[in-house]
Amino acid sequence: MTVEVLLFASYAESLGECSLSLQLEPGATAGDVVGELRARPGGAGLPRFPMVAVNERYAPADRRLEPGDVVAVIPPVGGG
Amino acid sequence: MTVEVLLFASYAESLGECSLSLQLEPGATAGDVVGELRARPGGAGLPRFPMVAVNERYAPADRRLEPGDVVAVIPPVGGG
Amino acid sequence: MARIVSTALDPAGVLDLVAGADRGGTVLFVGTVRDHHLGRGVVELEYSAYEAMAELEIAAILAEAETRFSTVVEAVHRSGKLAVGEISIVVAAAHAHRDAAFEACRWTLDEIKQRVPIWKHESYADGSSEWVEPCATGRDA
Amino acid sequence: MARIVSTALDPAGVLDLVAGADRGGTVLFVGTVRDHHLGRGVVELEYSAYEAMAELEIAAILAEAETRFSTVVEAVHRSGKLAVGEISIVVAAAHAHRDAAFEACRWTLDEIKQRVPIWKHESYADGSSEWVEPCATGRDA
Repeated sequence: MTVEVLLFASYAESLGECSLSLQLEPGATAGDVVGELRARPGGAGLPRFPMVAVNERYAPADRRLEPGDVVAVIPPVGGG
Repeated sequence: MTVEVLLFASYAESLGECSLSLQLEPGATAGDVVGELRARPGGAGLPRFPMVAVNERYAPADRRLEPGDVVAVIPPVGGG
Repeated sequence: MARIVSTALDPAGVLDLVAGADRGGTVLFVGTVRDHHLGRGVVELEYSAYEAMAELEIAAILAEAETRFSTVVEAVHRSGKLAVGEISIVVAAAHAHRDAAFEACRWTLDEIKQRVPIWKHESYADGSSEWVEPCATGRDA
Repeated sequence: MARIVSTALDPAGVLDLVAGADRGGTVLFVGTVRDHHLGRGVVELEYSAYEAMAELEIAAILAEAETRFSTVVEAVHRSGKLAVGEISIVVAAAHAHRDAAFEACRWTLDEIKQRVPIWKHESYADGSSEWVEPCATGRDA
């Protein structure tokens, strides 16, 4: 299945992209997306368990994904 | 000696005056002013030890007065 | 600057007074006339102040707040007649960090309520009116 | 109403949003861009947001604050480039009593800082720049 991945701030800078599509096995989790990203060039700096959002809401790393889900990997936020 | 007395809010209403002059013995205190006021018509409602200010600053009841001092008797305040 | 004023208060103007490039957090308290008090409908309110002393007390409280919290603090209080919804008091505190700004604003507000010689006369929907004396602060109470 | 906005924030406008005749105390927090951060001179700052999610998170925080404190609460956050002194965030909480207004404003501000996906990129006087990530919130940190 295909999921959309969004990257922000320092994570987008490290990986050199703001968004990308990933092909995953059925049953893959949000954590698997992070694993894929960490294996890419520039991805080693990502924490193993960063904050993740699925379809615009925070989700745990074991959240099972559906085709078309939007997975955002969220660096430490700094609003205010 | 003569001192000026200021009354406010419910105390002014009780005593029917906002300001008055009092003749006091030399050595009289802020507390003596309160005693004089309590002896007047309408003065019985004043507490025995209300908040008092002398020359625009809070002062204790035993504060000795000088001629010309301005003594204000301060009801519970309610700003804000 | 007069801090007891008989004209409408402007919160944005008070914010400007405490602004500064080294102060990233400003906490503002705005008090407005409520339409009820202890279950009674309020239609009008009049603040009466011992003005000369009230100015001195507010200035002393602001100076103490600035020392205590290392903040810049400002406050103004309305006098005279106010309708429901009108602003009675504005307190602003600015600091590099939000904790100190919150604490300084709160402390200043509480001190003003406790120490500044201002009295509130409320007129109620049932036609009655009275001086609001929150609790007896006379020392024999 | 959009709460992540790219134009100048207006504190007085946010105050108006929470005003009400039964709410006598309003606490407003105004955050502005400071000229320094951890000892370095800041010349410019850029807020970048995951906007769709940030809107949802702020709305959820405001709803929770209203339930928790029985207050009316509003918040807006700036996005894009800001100069020193410009307003980055405004939070307002109104309640009949000042205690609840202070608590609700403070709680809402803290939640926004912790949960809303907004990132700050600072440019310094020495020509360098970086993403400000206050502390590692990754779960293996």
